[in-house]
Parts: sequence; C-alpha cells; structure tokens
Amino acid sequence: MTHALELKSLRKNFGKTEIIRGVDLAVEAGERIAIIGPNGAGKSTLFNLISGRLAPSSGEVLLDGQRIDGKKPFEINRLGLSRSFQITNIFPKLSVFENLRCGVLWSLGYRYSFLRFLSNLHDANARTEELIHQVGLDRKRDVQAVNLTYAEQRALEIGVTIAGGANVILLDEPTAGMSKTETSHFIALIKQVTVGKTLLTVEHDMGVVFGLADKIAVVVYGEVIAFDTPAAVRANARVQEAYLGSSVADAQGGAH
Amino acid sequence: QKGETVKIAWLDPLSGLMAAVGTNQLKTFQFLADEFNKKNAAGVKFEIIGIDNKLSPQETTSALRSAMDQGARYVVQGNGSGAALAIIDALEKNNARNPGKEVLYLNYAAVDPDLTNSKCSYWHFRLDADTSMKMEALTTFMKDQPDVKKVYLLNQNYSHGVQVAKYAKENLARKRPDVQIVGEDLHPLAQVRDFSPYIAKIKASGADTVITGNWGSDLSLLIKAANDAGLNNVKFYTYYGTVSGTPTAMGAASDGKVFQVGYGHYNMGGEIQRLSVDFNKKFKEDLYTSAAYTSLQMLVDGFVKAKSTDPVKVAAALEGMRFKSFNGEVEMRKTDHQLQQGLYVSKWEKAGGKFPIDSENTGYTFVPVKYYEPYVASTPTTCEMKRPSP
Amino acid sequence: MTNTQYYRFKPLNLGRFFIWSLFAIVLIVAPMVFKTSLALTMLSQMGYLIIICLSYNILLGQGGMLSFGHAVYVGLGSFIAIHAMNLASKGALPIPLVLIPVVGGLAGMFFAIILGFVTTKKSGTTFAMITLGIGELVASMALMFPGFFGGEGGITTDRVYGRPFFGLTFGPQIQVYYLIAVYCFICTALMYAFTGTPLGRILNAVRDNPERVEFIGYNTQRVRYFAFIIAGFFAGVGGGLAAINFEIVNAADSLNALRSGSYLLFTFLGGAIFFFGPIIGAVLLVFAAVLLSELSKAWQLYFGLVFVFMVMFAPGGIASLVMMNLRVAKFGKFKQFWPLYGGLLVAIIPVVIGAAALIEMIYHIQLNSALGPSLPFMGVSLDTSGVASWLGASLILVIGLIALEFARRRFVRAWGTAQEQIEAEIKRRELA
Amino acid sequence: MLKLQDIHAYYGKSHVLHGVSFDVGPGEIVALLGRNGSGRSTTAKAIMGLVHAEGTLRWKDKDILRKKAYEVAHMGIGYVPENRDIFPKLTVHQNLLLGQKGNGRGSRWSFDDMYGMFPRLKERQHTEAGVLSGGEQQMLTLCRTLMGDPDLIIIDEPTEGLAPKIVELVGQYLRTLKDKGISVLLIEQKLTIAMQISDRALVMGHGSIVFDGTPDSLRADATTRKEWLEV
Amino acid sequence: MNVEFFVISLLNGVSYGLLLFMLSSGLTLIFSMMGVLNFAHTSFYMLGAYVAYTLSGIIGFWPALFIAPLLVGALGAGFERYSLRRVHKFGHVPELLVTFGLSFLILEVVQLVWGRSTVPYALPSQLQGPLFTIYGTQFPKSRSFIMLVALLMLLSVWLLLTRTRIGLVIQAALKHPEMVEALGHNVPRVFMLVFGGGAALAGLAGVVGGNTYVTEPAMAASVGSIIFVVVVVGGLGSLAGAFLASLLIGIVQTFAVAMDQSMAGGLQAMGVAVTESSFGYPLLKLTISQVAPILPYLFLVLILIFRPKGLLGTRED
Ligand SMILES: Nc1ncnc2c1ncn2[C@@H]1O[C@H](COP(=O)(O)OP(=O)(O)OP(=O)(O)O)[C@@H](O)[C@H]1O
Ligand SMILES: Nc1ncnc2c1ncn2[C@@H]1O[C@H](COP(=O)(O)OP(=O)(O)OP(=O)(O)O)[C@@H](O)[C@H]1O
Ligand SMILES: CC(C)C[C@H](N)C(=O)O
Ligand SMILES: [Mg+2]
Ligand SMILES: [Mg+2]
Repeated sequence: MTHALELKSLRKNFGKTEIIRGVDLAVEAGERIAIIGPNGAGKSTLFNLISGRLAPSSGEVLLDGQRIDGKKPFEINRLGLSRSFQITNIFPKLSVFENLRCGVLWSLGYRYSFLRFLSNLHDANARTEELIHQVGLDRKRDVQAVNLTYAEQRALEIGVTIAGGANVILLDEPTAGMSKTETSHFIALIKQVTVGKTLLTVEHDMGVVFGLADKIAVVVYGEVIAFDTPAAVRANARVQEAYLGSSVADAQGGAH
Repeated sequence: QKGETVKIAWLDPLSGLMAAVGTNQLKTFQFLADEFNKKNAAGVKFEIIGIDNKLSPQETTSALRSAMDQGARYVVQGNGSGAALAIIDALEKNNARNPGKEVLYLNYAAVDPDLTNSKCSYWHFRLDADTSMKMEALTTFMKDQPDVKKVYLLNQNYSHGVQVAKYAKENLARKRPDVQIVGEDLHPLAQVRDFSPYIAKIKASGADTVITGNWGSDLSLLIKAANDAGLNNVKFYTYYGTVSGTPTAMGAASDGKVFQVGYGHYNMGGEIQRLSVDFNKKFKEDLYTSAAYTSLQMLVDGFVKAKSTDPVKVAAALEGMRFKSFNGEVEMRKTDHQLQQGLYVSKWEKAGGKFPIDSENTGYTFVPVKYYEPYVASTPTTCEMKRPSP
Repeated sequence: MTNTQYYRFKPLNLGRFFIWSLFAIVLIVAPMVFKTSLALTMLSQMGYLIIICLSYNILLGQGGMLSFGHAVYVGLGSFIAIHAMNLASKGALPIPLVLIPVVGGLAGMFFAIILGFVTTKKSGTTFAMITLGIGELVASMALMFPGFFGGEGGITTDRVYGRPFFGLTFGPQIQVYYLIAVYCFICTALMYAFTGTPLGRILNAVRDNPERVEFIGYNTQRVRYFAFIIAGFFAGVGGGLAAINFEIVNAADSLNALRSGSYLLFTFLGGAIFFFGPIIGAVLLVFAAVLLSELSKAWQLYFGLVFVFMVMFAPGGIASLVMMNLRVAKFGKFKQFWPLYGGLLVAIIPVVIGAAALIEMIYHIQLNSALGPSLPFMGVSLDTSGVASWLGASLILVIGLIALEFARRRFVRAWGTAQEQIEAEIKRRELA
Repeated sequence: MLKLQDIHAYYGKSHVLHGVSFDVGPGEIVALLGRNGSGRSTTAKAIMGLVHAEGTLRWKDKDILRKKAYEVAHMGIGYVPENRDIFPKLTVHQNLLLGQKGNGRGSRWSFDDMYGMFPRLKERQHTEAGVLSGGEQQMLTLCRTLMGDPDLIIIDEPTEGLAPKIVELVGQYLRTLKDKGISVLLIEQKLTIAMQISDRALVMGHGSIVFDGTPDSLRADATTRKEWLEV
Repeated sequence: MNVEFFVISLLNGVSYGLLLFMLSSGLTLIFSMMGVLNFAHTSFYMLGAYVAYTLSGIIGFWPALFIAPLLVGALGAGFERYSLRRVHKFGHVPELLVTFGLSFLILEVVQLVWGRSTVPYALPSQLQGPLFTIYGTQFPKSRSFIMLVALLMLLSVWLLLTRTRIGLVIQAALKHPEMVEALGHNVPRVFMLVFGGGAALAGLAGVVGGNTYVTEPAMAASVGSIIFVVVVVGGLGSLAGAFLASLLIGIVQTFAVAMDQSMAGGLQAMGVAVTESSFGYPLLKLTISQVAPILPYLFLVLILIFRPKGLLGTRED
C-alpha cells in the first residue's frame, strides 16, 4: 500500500553534525499532521529535505510511492507537493494577483509558453480570482506584495503555496508573528483551503496544533520520538519533558 | 576660387584609445591650416571641422554625414584602416547617388595596402606610404646591415600587424635569403600589459632584430620591457616610433636601438622645421604627422591646377599631379592614387649637431640614416580604378 | 467581481490602442519633420537601437540579469546578416533584403542558444561576470579571424541587390529608414506582447525571487535561458538592421565591452523598470553618441556628469520621472506644477550656459588653441585669454545656481505635498 | 533612566505615534503590550533613532532625540528587533562579536556567559547564522545585543517562534538581567509571559499609551484588556 | 624549454602576477566588503599615477609615494560620501553605474588637466637600473619595488580584514544596516573609510605602476577588465583567493606566451591532416601564445561555470 508521503530512515548531516538522524514517517492521504519539537530539532530541515531544497544524506522520500529524494524542487512540485516558508518568501515586486497567477500557471499546463497571452488564459485567471478570494485579499488585488502588511504577506505565502493545486502541502510555521485573532482566522483559512489534501505543518503554538491536527509528530534532535493523536502526544511523558514544559504550553493549549 | 573658404572635415578619434594621437593630429591640421591661410598660391582659406569618430567605422559614417551637412566637400582621416574603408565605401555611394555633392577623401595615415589595391577608389587619395612601401624601404635598408641575421617578428594580431609580418617575410626572403626568421608572434591589440614574456622569448630565440608594426602603448610597453630586461643587442625596426607617448617611453635607454621608417623626421630643415618648432612652442607637443602638410599643399596645387575648388575637378587635377612638399617632389600616382614619395629610415639617437630638434623633450631624436628615392619604395598596384564618366 | 474586472480592462485597452497608433504615427512622420540627412541617419539608428535596448531590457529589467556582453549577440547578428547579404547579392542565397534582419535575429538566437547555455546557469554577479568574460573573449577573438570578421576594416556590403521589393531598392536612406521603422514597430510590439505571456511573467518572478520560483514548478535556469534566447533573437534583429543601415560592420566596433556597456547605460538611463524606458534610452544614446560628440569636444564630460546625476537623483531612469508626473497628472494635481517646472527651467538655463561656457573655454585651451583664443559659443564669441569671458560665465553660473536652489526648494515642497495628498487619496479609495 | 514624553513618530509622511509618554526605571522590567500595528515596534525604533521622531526623549538625563542609532547604542541602550535581523553569512560567533563595542573588555557579559545561557549556540558557534533554525536565531539576537553591555535592553517580541520550553527559559533570563541591574523594555504579544515577569505593564493603542500600571492591576482591569488587547 | 628560460619566465610570471594583485587588492577590498563592482577602480589607479607625476615634480618621488595615495583615497572617500552613499539604497546596479559614470568623469578631467598624451613620469634614480642579472637578463629594480608594494598591500589588507571587525561590520551592514547601527557601529563612516581605503590602494598602485609602465589616459581602461577577472577568479570576498588568482594568471599567461603549439599542430601530430582548407582552420592554427593575453577571460568563464565560488571563495553571489 502506498502512503501519500513516506520517509524512510531519512538522514541529513551538515559537515560533521548530523541534524536528521533517521526519520521514518508515513502520512496517509487526507491527513493533517502537525510537527512540533524544540528549536533546532530539524523540523524545517525535514521540510527542506522533502521539498527538494536540500538533498538527504541517506534514506528515501516517497510521494505516492514514488521516490522523490534527490530531485530538484521544481520536479517535486510538479509531482504534486508544495510548501510554504517560515520566513515569508513571495515575489515582492509583483502584485498579489500576479503572485498567485504565477503559482497557478505550471499546474494548468502553461509551462514556458510565450505564444499565448496571460489575459487570454481564462482558466488561470478564474482560478487566480478564486484564490484571491479564498485567502481574503480581494481588496489588495493589485497591490505590490512588498506593500502588504505582515499578516497579509503570510496569507499570500499560503495562497502561492496552494495555488498549484498540489495534493501534499507543507506549511512551515504559517501563523508565526500573528496575533491571536489573526491566528484563529488563519487556521480557519488553512482548514478551508486544504480540504481533501494532505497537510503537514510545523507549529510552536499549541493552540494551533491542537486545533488543526489529526495527528502530531514530535521531532527532537532529528528523530521522531512520537507520532500519534494529539491527546496521546500531550500525555506522553517524553514529549512533555523534551518540549512542552509546563505552564506556557498549558496556557496556550487552554486558550482554545 | 580666390578668397573662397574650403571646409575640410577631419574625422578621427578624440576619445578612446587613440585620443592622444587624434588630438595631436587635429592640432596639426588646425595649425597648418592657419599657416596656409596666411599665404597660399590658390588664395583660399581652409577651415578645419574636427569631428570625433571614436575610431569606429560606424561612427565615422555618421560623422561623415554630419560633415557633409555642414558643407564640407573634403574629408581627411588617418587613424585606422577600418574607418578609412568606411569613408571610401560611403563616398562611393554618396558621390554616385548625389551628383553635384561629391566629396573627396584625403587619407593621411591609414596604411592598409588594400586601400589602393583591391579596394581602391577614385575619390580616395593616400598621402602616407602604405605598409608594403615602408617595408620595401625598411628591408632595402636591412639588406645592407650585415649585423641583421636573426629576425623576430612581433606584431599586433589584426590586419595591420598581420600585413607587416607578411611583407617582412616576403621581402626578406627576396632581399636577404640568408636572414633567418627565428620567431614570429601576434598578440592581441592593446591587451598586453606586460611584455616581458615576449622579451624573454625574443632573447631565447637569439634574435638580433625585431620588426614590429606596433603602435601606441603596444610599442611603448614593448620597448620599455626590452630596456628593463637589458635586451641590449637587439635592434627594433618600427613603423610608429614617433606617435605620441612612444618617444617618452624610449628615452635614453633606447639610444641607438630603435629604427623607424617614415616619410620624414624631426630635422627636415626648411619650412616644415620652422613649423615644427612653432608647433612645439605653442602646444608642447611634437608635430609628427607631416602628411597633413602634404595634404594641404596638394589641395592648394590642385586648386590652382583645376582653377576651382570643386572636388570633381580637383580630383581630376590631382591624378598624376606632381608637386613639391616638405620632403621634396612627390607624385600622386594616377593608377591607384597612392602618393609616391621618398622614405627615410631613421635611428633613435641623442639630438644635437645637425639634428638639434628632439622629441617630446627627451633629448633624443630620430636621426635619418638613409633616404630612399620614391622609386625604391614604390610597390606595384592591382588597382582597377573606376573613374566617373565625364 | 467579474464585472469589475471588465470595467478595469476596457479603458486600458483603448488607451493602449491609442498609444500604439501614436507610436506608429511618430515612426511614420518623423523623417518628414526632420529632413536633413543627419537627422535621417539618427532616426535610423534610433530605430534599431530601440529594438536592441528593449531586447537588453528583457534581461536587465524583466529578468534581473545584468549582462556586460549584449553586444556579442547584436554584433554576431550583424556579421551573419552582412554575410547573408553578400551571398544573396552573389546569387548564392535567395534572401530578399527585407528578410535580412530576420537572418540576423536567427543568428543572434543561435549564438544565444550556444553561449547562453553556460551563461544562464548562474544569476547575479556570477552571471554578470560570465557575460563580461564571454564578451571580452568574443571581441578579442574576432580580431584574430579576419576571414570571417574582416579584421580591422570589417566586412562591407551593398544593400542594393536583387529585384526591387515593390519598387523599393533600399538604396536611398529614407527607404532604409522605413524598413527599420517597420521592424522597430513589429519588434516592439512583439516584445511588449512577450511581457504578457506566461514565460514573461515567470521571468519577472525569477528576477524577484528565484528561490521561490523553484517551488512553484519552474526551473529557473530554464526560464533565464529561454529569456536569454529571446533577447538574443531581438538583439540579432537589431544587429541585422544596423548592418543594412551602415553596410559595414567591424569587430572592434560592434562586439566590444564598451558597446555592451552603452546598451546597459542607456537602457538604465531610459528606465529599466518600465517597458518603454529603453525606448527613451535608445533615443538618448543616439543623441549622445552622434549629436553631443559633434556639438562639443567635452561631450564625455557632459555625459559623465549627466549620467552620475541621473543615477543619483532618478535611479528609475527618465521613464520613472515620466511616470511620476503622469501619476500626479492622473490625480489632477499637475496644474500647479507648470509654473514650478517653468521656474526650474528658467533657473537651469543660466546654470547650463554658465557651466558649458566655462567647460568649453577650458577645452578650447586644451584642444583648439591653434585657432586662437576666441571661440564661438551660442552666438557670442568668448575670449579665453581675457578675464571678461571667464568672469561673465562664472557669474552666470553662480546666479543660475542660486536661482536653481531657490526653485528647487519650492518645487520639492510642492511635490511633497502633492505626493502626500495622493497617498491619502489612494488610502481613501482603498477603504471606499 | 529612560523617559519619553509626548513622542510623535513618522514613517515618511505617515504619522504613527501620537504622543507616547512613559518611563523606565533602573532595574525595572516594563512590558509594552498592545495589538498588532499599535505602534510598539515603532516606539522602540524611535528610541533607537531609527525613525524620525519628535518630542522629549531622555536617557540618563541626556537628550537622545535625533541621535544616530550607533550613538544611542554607545550610551547603553541595547535593541533586539522583532524580525531578528541576524547576519546570515557570518558565523554565530561573528554575530556575537559584532555585538561587542570596542574590544569587549569591561563588559558584564562574555562569550562564555552567552554560550552558558544557550548551550545550543555553543554547539553551532562556527555555523553560518543564516542556516540556524528560527528559534536559534532568536536566541542569537538576544545574546548579540547583550554582548554590547547595555544598561537598558529593548526586546521586541523575543518569544516569537520559540518552543514553549524555551519561552520559559527566556523569561528566566530576563529576570536574571534584572538581577544584574539591567532594565528591560519588553514588547510582547503573549500576555502570559509578560505578566509573569514584568514589574509594570504598559498598553498601547493607536499610537499612544492607554494603560500604565502593575500586571495585577491590568489583570483586574477587564475593560482595558477587552478594548486594547483582545478582540 | 631550458632552465634558463624557465627561471626567467617564472620570475616574469610572478612579478606580473604581483602587479595584477597590486592593481586589484583595493578592488578586492571594496568588492568583497561592500559588494560594489567599482568600475572606477582603475580610474583611481590612473589618478594615482598622474597625481604622483605632478607631485614628484614638486616634492620628489618618495614623499609623493605617500601623499598621492592619500589624496586619491580622500577623493574616493568624498565620492562615497556624496554620491555612492545616496545610490546605495537603490541596489547594486545603480551603484555600479554611478562608478561607471565616475570613470568617465575622471578620464575627462585627467585629460583636461594633463592632456591626452603620455606624460614623462620617470622612475626616481634609486629605482632605475637592474636589481640583479640572471642568465644575462636584468631584473629591474622598479619591478621588484612593485613586488614589494604588492606584498605590503597583501599584508595590510589582510591585517585589516583579520585584526579588525571592519570586514564583519560591512558584511553585516549590507544585509541589515540599521541593525548594525543599533549595535553601536558607525556604518556610514566605515563604508566611507573602506571605499577611501580601496581608492588609496589603487592610487598607490598608480604611483608605482605609472612610472614603471606608462602614464597615459588609456591606462585605466586597459587594465579595467583584467582586474575583475582576478577578483572573481579568486573568489569574491577572498583576499587570499585574489592573491592566488593573480599569481596563477600571471604565471599561466607568461608561460602561454612561450608556447607556439596550436590545435592544428596537435591534430597533425595525431596524424590528422590539417590544411588551410580544413574546417575552422583559422581557429585551429591559432597558437597558444597568440591567445595568451586573453586566456584570463577563458579562465574566468570556466571557473564561473565549474566553480562559481572562485578558487578560494566562500560566497556565491
Ligand atoms: N545548511 C545548514 N548548514 C548547517 N547547519 C544547518 C543547516 N540548516 C540547518 N542547520 C541546523 O540544523 C538544525 C535544525 O534546523 P531547523 O531549521 O530544521 O530547526 P527547526 O526544527 O525548524 O527549529 P525552529 O523551530 O527553531 O525553526 C539547526 O541547529 C540548524 O542550525
Ligand atoms: N516602514 C513602515 N512604513 C510605513 N508604515 C509603517 C512602517 N512600519 C510600520 N508602519 C505602520 O506603523 C504602525 C505601527 O507599526 P508597529 O510596527 O510599530 O506596530 P506593532 O505594535 O509593533 O505591531 P506588530 O505586532 O505588527 O509588530 C502600523 O500601522 C504599521 O502599518
Ligand atoms: C596612426 C596609426 C598608429 C594607425 C595605423 N596607421 C593603422 O592603420 O592602424
Ligand atoms: Mg524552523
Ligand atoms: Mg512590532
């Protein structure tokens, strides 16, 4: 049986330091997974390995049963995996509309075409309009991305990520830097735009984690020490000790 | 004709690599035009319109058009055969397409032999001796130099340099079959900063003579490097030792080691010498493009002969005309419009005695060691001149 | 939603139609207004330089690729075009003159395919340096192959060959001009169209953030490579037209780094961030190269000064100045600026005159002293040996400078308020 | 120590702070709370001279309004910006080195102190800072500013992106700073930690201070919290 | 190749390499620290030569050796202060262009003040003549002096980079200038000093290069691109790399001049008949010595393709 995404004894070292020390993880289609873990545990690195930004030192990454480790990011993206970034990573000089349309183009098969006008690509434009609406940036349609506020940029970041219609989506701390209200807004948004898709997110905010995830993977020192339902993870003593600490997490978790 | 103003457009570089040379030549023309305006047989006034062609054939064509717009019917140019060719080409078309607005081109220094052979033109007159003629004179001189045994050819890798090398080999084979060519090098134009590797190579080859058509910094740096390395037993036979900057680079260190072939030298005596001295006083620079004098002299004589300043008539008058220039009697050969004039081989030595005028305040000068009558250096032409039907 | 979209686009399209028509009319009418042969030469040069600068801007402005070797593709296009013309006139190749620019374009494209493959592997400074290296290589090598490149003299041709094309022989410059104009229009339109294609847009994305482009499915190297090839094509077309125009092309002139540099400088001066910027740049290039150098021996000094000041004070080029004023006009605030601009102009005139007189006198001493101490300058005669001219010129300059500073302050203040009002207006509209 | 009176600040032409007044005493931890966009970061920048400001701004009885940022820093104010601003191509150690003023002699803090505080940084000290994890970068910025031996440290959202356990750790360290006599101006979003460790809480709204009191009184003041902090 | 020729060529190669390094050390400093592709670098080199020429006429060569670089450095600092600084915030391309414009201005001003031809800037008597003679070839004092100056430059720039934090401050300030200021560093002043320092190094190179070679208006343009090659081949940000690249290019170029082999010769040796009519004969017949001076550019292109960081570089863009 194939999983939507599967990691097999994945390892990565930078120079002498091993950052990812043998990760095995299998994610089923349609699952929402939250990845938590202390700072520097290797969560973002894991995302980088999956999305092709880094090549693993050893081990395998399988997307729908197909090996994707060692492939280039754009190849992986074309196979239906898309990611967002912890630090906002959009096209600053293009308008919101253009940002999103860029995200749409490849998946609709327009590739490197220079024989057709963008304005005549009705399907792409319609899809873009729909996306703008989904991420709630209608009012900012023609504003350059640099001029958006931080929260809007984060929304755009998500928009660009989901634009290609990938089935597996990785989000790296999507709500970082947002206030409580914005965060809850955003979770709703993420839930809505990823219906039916496989989702992996990295989060530190326990409120988000518990509100969003079907399952939680806990990464500590480059290893997955737990992969289970939220309740079970919260009860796990090792997780408590390694990551959650006491009061803060409780306070965060309790807020929702 | 008397009292008429004749506009001459000067199209040569005032910027870029050859700015120094161009600037000096423009001054030469302006200075000499002033002199001729004081008194000339035709009673005309010359006006020099200097236009910067940036040494570029393309810019030259636009410069030419603007010159014509300003009413110039004569153009002079000399730096670079590329620009020369562009002018010839443009004039062929212009003079055919616009009767009544013909323009004549006096070439005072572009020495590619092609210009008076395969590419010769009725509207083009060359006042300098071309590469082959100078090599003719130079090798005739070398024929009588028993110490020339091993020759090294070092030239710039572009048409002029390649031709110098080619004619040198041909002529030497003919006149001094015993001379050995021990090395030949072509280096990119104006790219070499350090010539010492070439000097090492020359030394290793055991050469006693170097023939080079290099000019500008390619010559200055070459000779400097030779002097620095103490290459004392090697003589340099050059084309462009007088060009701005090179005398300074040679200085005392090159005493007796550099030869040059040309249509003149610094101590010609007569009027040109007086002018040189005046020029030097005025601008603190040497007057080395005496072909400018020949150009103006030829025009004056041509005007007198044609009794007109109309280029068409003047062109006809110039063909085969003999006239007296600063270096004696010369002839504008009819077949190809190549001036036939005597050539000097001169040697870099301390100024003084009969040759008091030095170059660039170095205290040194090119002392003439041999003069060749026009026929000696004359080379045949393959030109099939197309003359306009009257 | 969809409604607003249509509402958005319609007036724009009308405006676009108007602008393109205007462009066509300018191209057609220009030689009727400016009749001297020099003007015609200049117009012809502008025509193909527009194509070249626009093609350069595909790299610089749209793709963020700083190339120091664009002349390579223009120049090689010229060479192939000229060889094609020579073959055609010998009857060896059945290509009519009107298609020669396309030959040049294909040549430019061919070399872009070959050389671009290695160049576009990298971006940023690395890209810039590779282009510099390749440019120097090609330029130096060209001089070593006189067989193909014609050495110093270059290759010449006669553009009048074959049967006339609808009665056109392309001998007279005016016919050549119109050939160039037609190509100029078509190429400009094509390149504009390119900005509206998927590849064109992704190219912008690559300029802004190449990393992210990889994560939306595009291979950035590939995108740069394709753009490079397209730019190479249009560069070659421009080169082909140049060959037709001059009937001569030589390596030292058309391939060197200086030439590449001038495409860069003027594209930038015109304004790389706007599509039409390079058009302005091309026009300026011709003025600077042909007119300025003829008007004054000090042209490089003027050029350097103008250039440095432009980069310092208008880094978006002339196009950005135009756009800024258009924006003010769009918000109906331009009226108050007429007198202010007038004031600036009035103040600048004496500055320019004074400075130019001084510079010209200095240059006169350096270059033209053979002609005596007096030089004609704007109708008056200056005397470099007398104190009066120097004093007068300095005085005019100083007065001008004071007036300029005064006018500038007033202008800046008004400009600031206008911008403030516009910002507020935009905010208000956004909220509405 | 630090005294702001009627500070107005502008980004270009847009007026962001409308008369901010408060002060920070020696060895005091003051929390500056407020919603997104209320102007807290701008206040910090105004103190550092990074935005154009008007009003009265005094530090240790000297006027520091319009002083350049490096002058302000040399007078003993340290600043940890919200977006981290680590120097990505420099190593962790070099980042810290840049925090030092002069040769670092006479500073209360040494490299060892920093590495002791966050052992993780010691492990990574020769790595380029740009590849550090988000949380590690946050630690690094804090330490970098401490290396400059400030008497007052302004920290803009230090717990952003930190794992809950580290958040607690940071809280502890801020208190250690206080024990060493250093004042702290803590800009925070997360009420929890700010309320735990601060001596005084300020609430900002629309570019001015709308509440100034102890954490307890803020806890008790439901209206202020409702209106200015929650939505 | 005999020992004699080999030794002399090696000496020539090293001395040319050091000349290149002397020309490019200031550029490395500016380029690696500030990221500015300073197109006016060689213009400062030229200015150094001209200023020294005038000064040595008044106060003698040795005082001029110190004063001319200072003047040129001050000019560079002034340029940074009043022009480059304004442009800095617009990005690298405008920075580069403004230096481009400056190179035009300097060239024109030099020509106005000193004229368009070569000036007789001569070596002081102490530097004239050979230092030693080897196998009958003299090694001039002037060249040894250049070598000495180049080594001193290497040492001082190296000290500057390793013993001070200036390098770090600048690199950091390129990314987050405000942050660096907030940490207490006077960033604008550091930028100005670095640019001025780079210009002064160029000026110094001019002072000693101008009289060893020629002092003329074309001297700036003629070394303009080669020094970029050095800096890039060595690796951006790497002083050691620039040094290595200089020596390498110097030596390779020198030895290449000695090689009269061509591809045609190589093919013939392998038994392939090559005649004038063979395809690509003009290319095949080029000898290595003919292309020697442009080998650095080939080198540059290859290096950038296969090792974009450069020989010893650590950064890629
Ligand atoms: N290119 C790299 N070279 C060297 N070390 C690296 C590199 N990339 C990441 N690391 C190291 O790997 C570790 C894991 O980093 P990663 O960004 O994956 O952490 P994380 O789990 O996402 O943490 P956070 O929650 O703080 O973002 C860090 O210690 C980081 O310094
Ligand atoms: N560089 C800028 N230019 C223009 N306006 C700005 C700029 N930075 C911030 N602002 C505006 O100033 C106001 C206050 O911003 P500030 O960053 O001080 O808020 P904050 O309270 O720190 O909020 P946050 O939680 O987002 O950090 C906001 O309305 C913001 O949009
Ligand atoms: C003036 C000369 C140095 C130029 C030379 N006559 C040439 O044809 O290239
Ligand atoms: Mg992370
Ligand atoms: Mg903030």
